[in-house]
Amino acid sequence: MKKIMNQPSDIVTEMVQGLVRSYPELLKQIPETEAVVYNQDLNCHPQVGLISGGGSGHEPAHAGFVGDGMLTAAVCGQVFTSPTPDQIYAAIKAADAGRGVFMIIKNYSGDVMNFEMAQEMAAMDDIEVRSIVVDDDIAVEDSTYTQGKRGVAGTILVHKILGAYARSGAELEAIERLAQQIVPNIKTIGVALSGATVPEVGKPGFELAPDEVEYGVGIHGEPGYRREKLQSAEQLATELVGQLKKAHHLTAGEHYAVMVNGLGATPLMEQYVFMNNVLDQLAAENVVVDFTKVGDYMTSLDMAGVSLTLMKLIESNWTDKLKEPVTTIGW
Amino acid sequence: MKKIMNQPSDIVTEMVQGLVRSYPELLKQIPETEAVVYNQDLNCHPQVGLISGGGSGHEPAHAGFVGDGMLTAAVCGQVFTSPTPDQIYAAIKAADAGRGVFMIIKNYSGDVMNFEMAQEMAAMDDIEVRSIVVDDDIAVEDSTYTQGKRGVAGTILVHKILGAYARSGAELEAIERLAQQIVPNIKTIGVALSGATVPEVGKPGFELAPDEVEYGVGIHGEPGYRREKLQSAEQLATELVGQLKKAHHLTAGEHYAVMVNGLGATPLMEQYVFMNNVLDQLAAENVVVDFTKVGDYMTSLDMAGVSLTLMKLIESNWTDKLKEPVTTIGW
Amino acid sequence: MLTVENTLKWLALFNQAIQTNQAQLSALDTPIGDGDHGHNMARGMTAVTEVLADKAPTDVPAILKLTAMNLITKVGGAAGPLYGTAFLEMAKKSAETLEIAPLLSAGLAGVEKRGHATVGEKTLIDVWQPVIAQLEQGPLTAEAVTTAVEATAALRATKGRASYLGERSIGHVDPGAASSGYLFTTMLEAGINHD
Amino acid sequence: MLTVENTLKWLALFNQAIQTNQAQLSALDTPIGDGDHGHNMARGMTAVTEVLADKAPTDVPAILKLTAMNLITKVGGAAGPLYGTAFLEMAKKSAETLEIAPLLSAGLAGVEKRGHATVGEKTLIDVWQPVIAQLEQGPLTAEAVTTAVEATAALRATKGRASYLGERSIGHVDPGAASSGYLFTTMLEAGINHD
Ligand SMILES: Nc1ncnc2c1ncn2[C@@H]1O[C@H](COP(=O)(O)OP(=O)(O)O)[C@@H](O)[C@H]1O
Ligand SMILES: Nc1ncnc2c1ncn2[C@@H]1O[C@H](COP(=O)(O)OP(=O)(O)O)[C@@H](O)[C@H]1O
Ligand SMILES: [Mg+2]
Ligand SMILES: [Mg+2]
Ligand SMILES: [Mg+2]
Ligand SMILES: [Mg+2]
Repeated sequence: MKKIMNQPSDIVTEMVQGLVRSYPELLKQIPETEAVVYNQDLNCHPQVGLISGGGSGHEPAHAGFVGDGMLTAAVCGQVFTSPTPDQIYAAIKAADAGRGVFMIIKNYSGDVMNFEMAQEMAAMDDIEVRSIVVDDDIAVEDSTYTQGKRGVAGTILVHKILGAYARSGAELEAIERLAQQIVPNIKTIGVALSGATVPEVGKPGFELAPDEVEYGVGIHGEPGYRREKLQSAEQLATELVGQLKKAHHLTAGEHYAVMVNGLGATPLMEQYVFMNNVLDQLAAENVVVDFTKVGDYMTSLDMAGVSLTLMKLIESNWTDKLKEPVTTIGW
Repeated sequence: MKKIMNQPSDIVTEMVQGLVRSYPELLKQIPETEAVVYNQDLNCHPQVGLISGGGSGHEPAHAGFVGDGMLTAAVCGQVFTSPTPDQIYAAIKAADAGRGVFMIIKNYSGDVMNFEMAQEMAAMDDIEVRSIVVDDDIAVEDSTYTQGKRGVAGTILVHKILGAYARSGAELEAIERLAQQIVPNIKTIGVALSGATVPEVGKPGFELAPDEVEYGVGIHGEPGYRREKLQSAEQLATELVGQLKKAHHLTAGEHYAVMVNGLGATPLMEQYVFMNNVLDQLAAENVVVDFTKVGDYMTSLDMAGVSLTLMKLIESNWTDKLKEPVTTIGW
Repeated sequence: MLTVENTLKWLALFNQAIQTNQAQLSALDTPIGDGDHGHNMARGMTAVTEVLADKAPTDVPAILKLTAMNLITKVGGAAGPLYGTAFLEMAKKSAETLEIAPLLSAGLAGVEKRGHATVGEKTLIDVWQPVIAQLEQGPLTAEAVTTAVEATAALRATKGRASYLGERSIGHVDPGAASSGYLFTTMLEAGINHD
Repeated sequence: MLTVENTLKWLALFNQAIQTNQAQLSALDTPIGDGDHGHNMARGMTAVTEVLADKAPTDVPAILKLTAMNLITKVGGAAGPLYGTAFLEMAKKSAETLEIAPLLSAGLAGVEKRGHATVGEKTLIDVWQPVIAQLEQGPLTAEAVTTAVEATAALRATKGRASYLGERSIGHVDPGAASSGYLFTTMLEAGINHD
């Protein structure tokens, strides 16, 4: 394992310190937690507080999306481990400006349970808390017995759209309704070229042969649905676009937002090349692409690979909200 | 070599296409080139055109810094190869709004010669062109026979400050004078954890043992000044801050901007941890840090590692200009 | 029957077992999860051990509550809320009874409610449930615990991160089942059993 | 003395040599530079070869100018401006004379001006200069070319990317010197020599 770090067990603490010290105008650490909150007087323009979080190792998610027009606070758990309820509770309190708090949770049972416990704690303080569970990863379709699909890079689009609505004054109920409308329209699928190494573990969560890729790997290295030889960017795009087409029942004339997300160790050059192939294939389907974004948003430590998110834009408002300028580190 | 690409020889062409298709509101490709220009009517608010460029493989540099408040145009050469004069000339013409064009060149003999030839071509069109050669990399101090030091991540700070001045209406001469003032105050040094693989070459430019780092490696994999065992982030910071302290004759009370730049394959988590150590050491020197930035700005394909840039802020104006909001992909 | 002494002994032995088997528990979590279960439990039990030494609680409900709070605030992941809720429900129940079977039964009910899971979904429930069933009828044996742990290998995961592997989880012991295995074998070592 | 025939033959042979030795030239550029010299030259000479076939120029200045323009616009890096300028200056000079020594001499002057370099700095100049000196006095031999190329190994790089290696460049042949070696050996193969 070759990482720039000190003690592996201190990595999250030091990361959060480095982050808030680098962006003091944007972020402040909530005392005695590894959660950060927008460093502004939130009571000046009180809005519904938006919080998110999860295990660390997905930077810039989620702390990098705290700021004007996106999240109010974010909670950084241990690497790939959901944060604890006390930390989430602290973020809820810090984000509350009297208009309630909305939690954006990625669908992992740990996250769901810890955020739920924090919500129970907040209820005792009479802070109204609602939430949405994002489950955009179509990679692994489970039977009806499962808790469903994973939450991955599409979560960032949820931050963006809800953030824009919250900034413009939307009430907690309206944000909840909107969240329920947008999440089913966001679908993501990824391909990994290498595994990620958790600092405390010291070796990659899985290994791929030098010429092998795995489709559908989760952002914590959870197994995907198929391994095969690495082919061209065009063929990777064919596979991922093909899966998303099916999942969206994609039809000519529909409007989409497209996000290519680097998983951590894949250079932007490759991401742009991949996006070029994706846009070719979407053009061939005669869908209208209204919004595009390429870069590292929801990473998986040092994993190489990309994910592709297609969001069906049913309301033209959603496009406007995606395009609104924000002040954050990572958007 | 495991890369998301199609034909290695097409990678720059496809990258530029993917880029402009992803950000049509910001960028447009200059016909028949691999150069991009800010996609606005430049004659609406005519300003001095700022252009930069160089070999590709350093994304988001330089095309990612084209936009309001930074560059007007950028030229993308082949991977690690300076672009040709005709392409640079096309960028000069596209960036000119009648007030002249200023070129920000990284100090590599190929870049210097190609930009110079482009300037000669532009002179025949009566476009006034001035330039600065950025040589911020203190890693390899050569004898007086050399052409000096390399230009690396500090170039981005030059884009930012000159971009802010150009936007606010500064004349070509003023920008040239300012460039000459700021560049000597910008110093950078890096450490690599792995080599970069040029797509057409197919194997890393250099190899390091699994526990080895090399200090002072160039952004094209040029040899650095020392190899040793990877130690802690704190010790890496001690080495790099130590070298920069010497080069700056750093003194208590001075003001600095600090940029930690990922070289391509190093996750943000590690960059924040490293920045935390850097800020500790600068605090111990009693210097004032007015501006901080962490992320991938001047990468070297899939190289792992970071560079550290310290800019001595002699004028408080420079800090303001660094902090001014811009609309670009990469800042 | 829980006493201050045997409860503290139990938690001390459980801590030892977790620390000793930390790497193995994370290794079990690697093929079917995200490889952190051992680290998560170790972080939590280190905190529990410290706080019990520090606060020196003098009654069983206090011990269980401190344990619960520290598991909840230190473990994270899925295991934190689940073990935390289990101990919290046991703490509440211990105001009524100190008999082990009803206590564990209250804990299990909390786990099921928190995780919306039930028997057969390849989770720690698949150890808690047979252990409690046996304790309700008579003494529990270490063999029975081990059997329950190993029986999870045959199950298909449908809950938690492991569920994302589906069919491919079959053949691997569930990490949460394994850590619960240590919970119950150390309980026996501490002399706690059917009363 | 350059003619349309021998100039075209020269450039065709040079192209072949570059394509054949592309990997070797990039390999020479790896320890002391950025590993692209072979690719750069190959891209340029492919374009030159195509345009010469396409445009079929009928006089030496036109051939040299087309070559120059395509090297300038296709090679990039340091080699593009240097080889491009060399051929551009040769094209200009070819209006006056078609003798090889003064043509190459004009090319070298262009290289020196463009790159601000001189003999002894471990660049292609260290091949051009002795080659021209010999041609001015009498026939050039392939051995003399090879000797000049190999002599660059002993030099310390101070110009171009290679310069950043300083002392460590000693012992490696300069890639630009090596490609210039092919330029002059193919010139001899094309029958161009001291007149
Ligand atoms: N919904 C659930 N109900 C009951 N137990 C669960 C549930 N989800 C996960 N588990 C248990 O938690 C264990 C995983 O814990 P851990 O690895 O610490 O958390 P995470 O899955 O968040 O990484 C699983 O092996 C399983 O026994
Ligand atoms: N300033 C210079 N003057 C003369 N020759 C130079 C100069 N800089 C570089 N060279 C030559 O160019 C060669 C490198 O060319 P190439 O690798 O194609 O470009 P780059 O160095 O930009 O990657 C060197 O081997 C050297 O012979
Ligand atoms: Mg986990
Ligand atoms: Mg080069
Ligand atoms: Mg786990
Ligand atoms: Mg080179």
